[in-house]
Amino acid sequence: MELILIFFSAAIVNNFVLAYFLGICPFIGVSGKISSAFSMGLATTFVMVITSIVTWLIYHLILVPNGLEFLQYVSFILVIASLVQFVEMFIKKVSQPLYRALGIFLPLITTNCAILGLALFIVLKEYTFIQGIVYGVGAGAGFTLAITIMAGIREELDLADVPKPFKGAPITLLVAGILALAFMGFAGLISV
Amino acid sequence: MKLLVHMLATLTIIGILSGGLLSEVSKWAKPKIALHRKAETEKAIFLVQPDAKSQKKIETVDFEIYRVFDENNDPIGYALPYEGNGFQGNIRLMVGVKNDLKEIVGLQVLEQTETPGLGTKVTEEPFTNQFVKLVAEPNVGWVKGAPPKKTNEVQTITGATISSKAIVDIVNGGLQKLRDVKNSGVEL
Amino acid sequence: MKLFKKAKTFHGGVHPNEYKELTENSAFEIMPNPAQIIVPISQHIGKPAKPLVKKGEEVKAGAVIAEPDGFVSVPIHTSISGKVVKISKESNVSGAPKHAIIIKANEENEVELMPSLNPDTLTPEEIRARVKEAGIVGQGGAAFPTYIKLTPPEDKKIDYVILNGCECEPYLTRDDRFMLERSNDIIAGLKLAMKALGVEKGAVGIEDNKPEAIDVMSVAVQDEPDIEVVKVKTKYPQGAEKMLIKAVLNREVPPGKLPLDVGVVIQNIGTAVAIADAVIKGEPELTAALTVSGLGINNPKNLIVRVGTPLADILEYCGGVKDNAHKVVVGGPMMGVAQFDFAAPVMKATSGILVLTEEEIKAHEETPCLNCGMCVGVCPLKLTPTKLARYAQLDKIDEAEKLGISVCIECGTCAYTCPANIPLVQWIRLGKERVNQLKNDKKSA
Amino acid sequence: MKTKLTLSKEYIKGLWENNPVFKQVLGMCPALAVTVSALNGIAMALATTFVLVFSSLIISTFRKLIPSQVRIAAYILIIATFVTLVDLIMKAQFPSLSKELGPYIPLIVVNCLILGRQEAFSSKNTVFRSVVDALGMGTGFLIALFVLGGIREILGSRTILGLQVLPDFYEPWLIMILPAGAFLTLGFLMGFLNTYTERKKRLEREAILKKHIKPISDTPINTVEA
Amino acid sequence: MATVTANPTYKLELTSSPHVHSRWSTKQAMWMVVFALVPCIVSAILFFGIYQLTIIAVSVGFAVGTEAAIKYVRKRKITLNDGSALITGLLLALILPPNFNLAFVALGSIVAIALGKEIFGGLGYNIFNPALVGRAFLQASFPVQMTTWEQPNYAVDSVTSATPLASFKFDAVGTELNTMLIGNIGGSLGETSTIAILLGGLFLIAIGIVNYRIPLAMVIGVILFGGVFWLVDPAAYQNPLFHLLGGGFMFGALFMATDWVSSPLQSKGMWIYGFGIALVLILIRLFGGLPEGVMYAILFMNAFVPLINRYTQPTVFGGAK
Amino acid sequence: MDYTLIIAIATMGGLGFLFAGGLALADRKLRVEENPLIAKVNDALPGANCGACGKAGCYDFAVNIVEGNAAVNGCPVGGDETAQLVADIMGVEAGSAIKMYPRVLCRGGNSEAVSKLTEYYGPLSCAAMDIVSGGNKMCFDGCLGGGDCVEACPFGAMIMNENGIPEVIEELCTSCTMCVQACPRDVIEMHPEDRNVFVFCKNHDDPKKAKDVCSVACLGCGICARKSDGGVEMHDNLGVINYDKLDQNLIPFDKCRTGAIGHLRKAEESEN
Repeated sequence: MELILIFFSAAIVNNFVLAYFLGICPFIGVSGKISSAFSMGLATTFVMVITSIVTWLIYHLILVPNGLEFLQYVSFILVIASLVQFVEMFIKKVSQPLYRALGIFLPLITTNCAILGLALFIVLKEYTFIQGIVYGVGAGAGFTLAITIMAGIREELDLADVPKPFKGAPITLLVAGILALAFMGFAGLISV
Repeated sequence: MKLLVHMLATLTIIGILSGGLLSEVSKWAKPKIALHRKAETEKAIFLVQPDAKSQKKIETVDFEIYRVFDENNDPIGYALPYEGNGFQGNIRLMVGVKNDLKEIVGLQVLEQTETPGLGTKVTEEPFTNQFVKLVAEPNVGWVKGAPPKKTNEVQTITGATISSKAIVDIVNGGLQKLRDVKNSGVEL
Repeated sequence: MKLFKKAKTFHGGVHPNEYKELTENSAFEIMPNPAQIIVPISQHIGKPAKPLVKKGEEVKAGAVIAEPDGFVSVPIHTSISGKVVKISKESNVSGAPKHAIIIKANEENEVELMPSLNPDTLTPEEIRARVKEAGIVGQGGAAFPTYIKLTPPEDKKIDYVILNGCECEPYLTRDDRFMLERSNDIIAGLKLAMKALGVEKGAVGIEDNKPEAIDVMSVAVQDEPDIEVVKVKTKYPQGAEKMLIKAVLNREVPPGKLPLDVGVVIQNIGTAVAIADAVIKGEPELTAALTVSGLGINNPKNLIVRVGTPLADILEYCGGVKDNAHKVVVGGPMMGVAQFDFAAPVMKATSGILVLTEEEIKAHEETPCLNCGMCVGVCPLKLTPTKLARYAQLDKIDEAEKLGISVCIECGTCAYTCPANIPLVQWIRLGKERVNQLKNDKKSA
Repeated sequence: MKTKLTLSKEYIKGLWENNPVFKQVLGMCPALAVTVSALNGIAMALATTFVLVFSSLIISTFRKLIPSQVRIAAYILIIATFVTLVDLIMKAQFPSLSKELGPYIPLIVVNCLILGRQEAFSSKNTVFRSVVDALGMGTGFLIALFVLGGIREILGSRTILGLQVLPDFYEPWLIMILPAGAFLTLGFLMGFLNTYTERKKRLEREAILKKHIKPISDTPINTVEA
Repeated sequence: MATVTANPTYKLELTSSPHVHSRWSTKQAMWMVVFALVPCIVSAILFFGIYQLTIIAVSVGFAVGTEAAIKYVRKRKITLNDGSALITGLLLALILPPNFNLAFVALGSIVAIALGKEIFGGLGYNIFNPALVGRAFLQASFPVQMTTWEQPNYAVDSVTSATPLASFKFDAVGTELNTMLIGNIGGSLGETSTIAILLGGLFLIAIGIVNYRIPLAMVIGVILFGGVFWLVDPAAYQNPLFHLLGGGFMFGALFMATDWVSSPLQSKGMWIYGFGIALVLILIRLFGGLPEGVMYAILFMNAFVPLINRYTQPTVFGGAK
Repeated sequence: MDYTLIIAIATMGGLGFLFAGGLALADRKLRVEENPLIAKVNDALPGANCGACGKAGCYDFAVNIVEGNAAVNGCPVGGDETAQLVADIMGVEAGSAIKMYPRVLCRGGNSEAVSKLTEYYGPLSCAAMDIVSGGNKMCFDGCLGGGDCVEACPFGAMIMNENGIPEVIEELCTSCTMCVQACPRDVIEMHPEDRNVFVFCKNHDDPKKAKDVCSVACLGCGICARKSDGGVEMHDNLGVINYDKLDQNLIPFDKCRTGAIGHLRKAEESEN
């Protein structure tokens, strides 16, 4: 039950994008098309899960025992950057279609603050290993949800007479603002 | 091969330098940070126990609690940091009670993630001052929309009922825990 | 008698005001020959015919003046006797100007006929040859050469010929009159078509707003066990091929496919009459039967006119246009073409001339699409017209194609219903054109 | 082929023309998250600028020594080191501010603005130019965050930098200090700034048009011109 | 060029087919909606006093004014006569608390039109229901004022009272269902009287402007999802009927969720959309921090409409099933 | 040297070593051959992988540029510098040529072209008008004046003049040919900038008819063709210039009754 709550909390109530402002860059950049937005969401979820596993291990097995908590950021980001690059190369080699669908989004994820944010939140919230993974899946699902909704809306807006200066990033931000308003309805739904 | 060595060397050296630098800086910063933390806690303790002149952490229990003393070094009560669920996330507060655990002396909210401008009103004086000299037995109650009639009640904040109730719940929970510990005979 | 079943139909559609009462009781009237005819050399889908006559040449009514050029093409006959004035590009009821042969009438009234044939002894090849020779094209609007429809590819198994007696377009009563006046010829034409195709089964689909026609046709098929009269629901566009097949046989023609692909050939009532005339009387397609109607014309009529007669002559013959006329349309009000030049001649497949007033058009101001979904609800092909139109407007052809823009039959139900009065059909037509253009570009690249 | 800008221009371009937030849409996360008040915005921008300048300094100094295959990892490692440094210093010296900016300090690491400048500029330019560029970008970031924070603070708590500027009868719009308000403010701000640039572009075009177009009726149909 | 001798004196039209049209126009439909809102306006005045007309007037005035101003600035045709801005203003006013601060009403109205509608390109392009965007903005900005409810006016003067939903949620006090049906309760202007809402809403359904599917799906959904919890624990969770009559449900179901622009195109999509709103609503009402959630539920599902439309796209005629 | 320092150095050094080794190995084992141009473009890009271009990171953007699916100036981060660099890289492939400009080969504006008896109602886009019997003008080959080309021009280099005929502002034109593609009547053609004699008409009607539809139509009299020694050929009642054989001095411009054949009126020259 607790795991389910963690999942929904991360996915909806405390949505990374709409409540924590994490991962805004890809949220604005890659939300033009539903297909690529969804792939981006999947790739992010994938990296989030891996990250939550690896950084948890590093933090609890290497940093904490040695009193090296201050190396958190440095070690986490190194791990994330290298892992992502490695996974990208691997996918590219193994399956071109998969690379086209998913892999090309991976470099973009290195600098997705949602990933590092996730790793830090897991530390901050003192999640166990399993909880951390569930949190990662939830955050990824939330990111996918937000970016896919946004892509759907933006595809619709392609057909609309949006004032020219507001096309692109501004309208995306405004829609995100309204979405954030709508998500406020979930406030207090789960407090984890 | 040369490239490989180059790559290895670059990252390794950067890593070593980074590790070294940070470790040194951290060595300098750590005591300061600890000091700040301590000062903060102390400040909060004296805020919830305005008559106190000194405090001491109680080491006999497995949770954080402070014994506070007046100018004569007589114990006058406790300062208890306690946390629980608010409207959106954790609320951590410090509550000061008298020795008999029957009257609250003061309350400070230490950490919260309530709705800015609304739920955050629970951290402000109009609300927290209600807890000064509040009877805590059998527990703290609340009323909505009107000034409280009983001595153990506080009025919730309009529009932030849930946050207000959360504070009351956390206070009750903390006091209950204290009472339980005391009743079980542990010396506080 | 398998006639009084519940009327069959399809999904979607609309029911516009019919206005059939204007002409449904007026029998065909033969209009006198005009002083001059303009005969376009392309009255059908496919390659234009090749003119055989020169300026100044005398021709006799019924003579071939242009021969087919290529497989999908038919010969063109002159419908009156006279002298060729010139061959040039002339306005045309289809909108775009086409090359036409202009013939000035002389006194002679005799028509040159082909030898009459006995329908019972003909082989399928002979029927097809005669249909081609007579220059018959489909009367349903698209004007597809009929002999090609009667020549299905070897690998397609055809088991049904359906005569389309729906005439679902408002105003038009031409087919209705044909069924009332020439039911036996229609059945004869149907039987010829079935023979040409080697098909056993035939059907005539008639909307239930023409009870008299249903009665008359049922009598005509009394002795034909293999032909049934099917009553279908009165709803536009019941007469569209795909919709009629769905209603009569419950078969769905897949997107991009033809009725052939589900084993059906559809012929219009008028085409059946033309086949019968060509075979039995030896008469090439020289006349067009049409309904002249609308609240803007003085005397609405059902007429038989010579192919090539200018619109102006016909309107004149029907008592002229009223002062409140707002629009002149050739064809039905849902799919017809608005006219701008009344010198334009009537063609073989012309089914009606409508003079509409504002009262009938009910045009209103165009407003933005509100996503009300009405067009989606009525589209007989289950498309999303509003999206297609918007994609076409913004030149997002790929998306439009993905949503199936090419399937659209331009029936006009969406634009008819649209409360925002968006010219959906116009945009979709544009989109379809762009799709084809891009396809051709790709092919040539 | 590539004209070198003067140093002052190198600095100024980051302020407006290539403003990281408004024009390049970079560093959005901190721009949105911490701008509840103008002060927070300034603090965040200063911290970011610090990291940006120092990592630019280091990276442009050693740019020739870092092999391209590991450059991202190397850069990000250097950046992360400086961020940790900032974090530790802030925690030690400015504890209240550090509490306020909370988890967003570490996220400077993944602020695409910083990595972006390293890749786009520092790895290809001399030390001095890189530092100037970094300073420019940092200032631009500062401007953006200050404006954003200022607007949100004024409307959301009727104060600016803690000073009350709107009268008491003005009821603060709480939405401005909520996430939704951040998105809306930045969205409108970017939109209006774009309107301004669009207008400038349009005027430029109109000036060109004016130069060229004369009513066509003035020209006779077939004058022969050579 | 040959001419018809009986050629009319003025120019004939040349347009694309089809050449005839059905009777409905956007304008007519819009005015029908306005007409259908009359019972709600009447009930608002009956229960909360004639002063509420000023709220409606301010809301409508600013909505119309904002729309005109933006259209003017954007050099677009000013299309006020389609009545859409009027409707947005009316709807917004009807979902505000009685005696609401007029300055806030004006702000909400401006936001509803500017942010809710015009920024997307105006009528027809908005993703979210403009009136709800306006209200959500007000709710987020002035939460206290937005949840201060006056008692219906023939009770004691200007005494605040909670809405039935809030009383139940925070004080575990129930309200008589028949009172809720008539509307003599605390709540937003036009939301309290279920009878008045039904009168207008059913009229719109009857003349075919509102599609019955969305409201029906919402009602079924609430009965279903709400009913499950009610059966599990009738003390903690209210009777589903209470949810139907309480808060803005009926008004939302008939006037807000059915807004043409921001609801799905396909029938199947409408069902999904309706059920989605019901599910989110029940979640918020039963487990969330807020007593009421119709607005959030509708806004939330508005965001899904493009995706719903996409995935309920029917196979074209004859296509593989 | 204390314990923490050593461990810290060891940890970070170790992690750095580990991942550098891993990446180096991966680079060697997992390398995939690809178009070298992509790598070149990729190198020129900022590499921030911020996604501001709408593509999935810099590499994807590079692929898209090389494949022609993205504009060289599509990277907002790199700005003009990057755009220039990328354009140079891509330009090597594209090669250089004489500047081409679109020319509007119809002068039948509102005051020259004859209108229909009917009035067109509907969208005022040329493409949409074209499919409804060609909108309001009688001529079926000329400019419709709906401004599709003006709309299509991404650089604002086309404007509709008072007479309803589009004009090209050469200063703003980048020869992208969007206007040519937008014109449903194929009235706009790309020509090298040094050509200045054109037949400003596309009408194939016979002389009598052509005169009826437009006062500046090519009547198809053929006088220019007869005098030009092959410089002008008649195709279906319309003069078509063969630029390879064209000798301007032979063209009897003053003999053309409608002025259909003539010199280009460049906008800026009209000022004198």
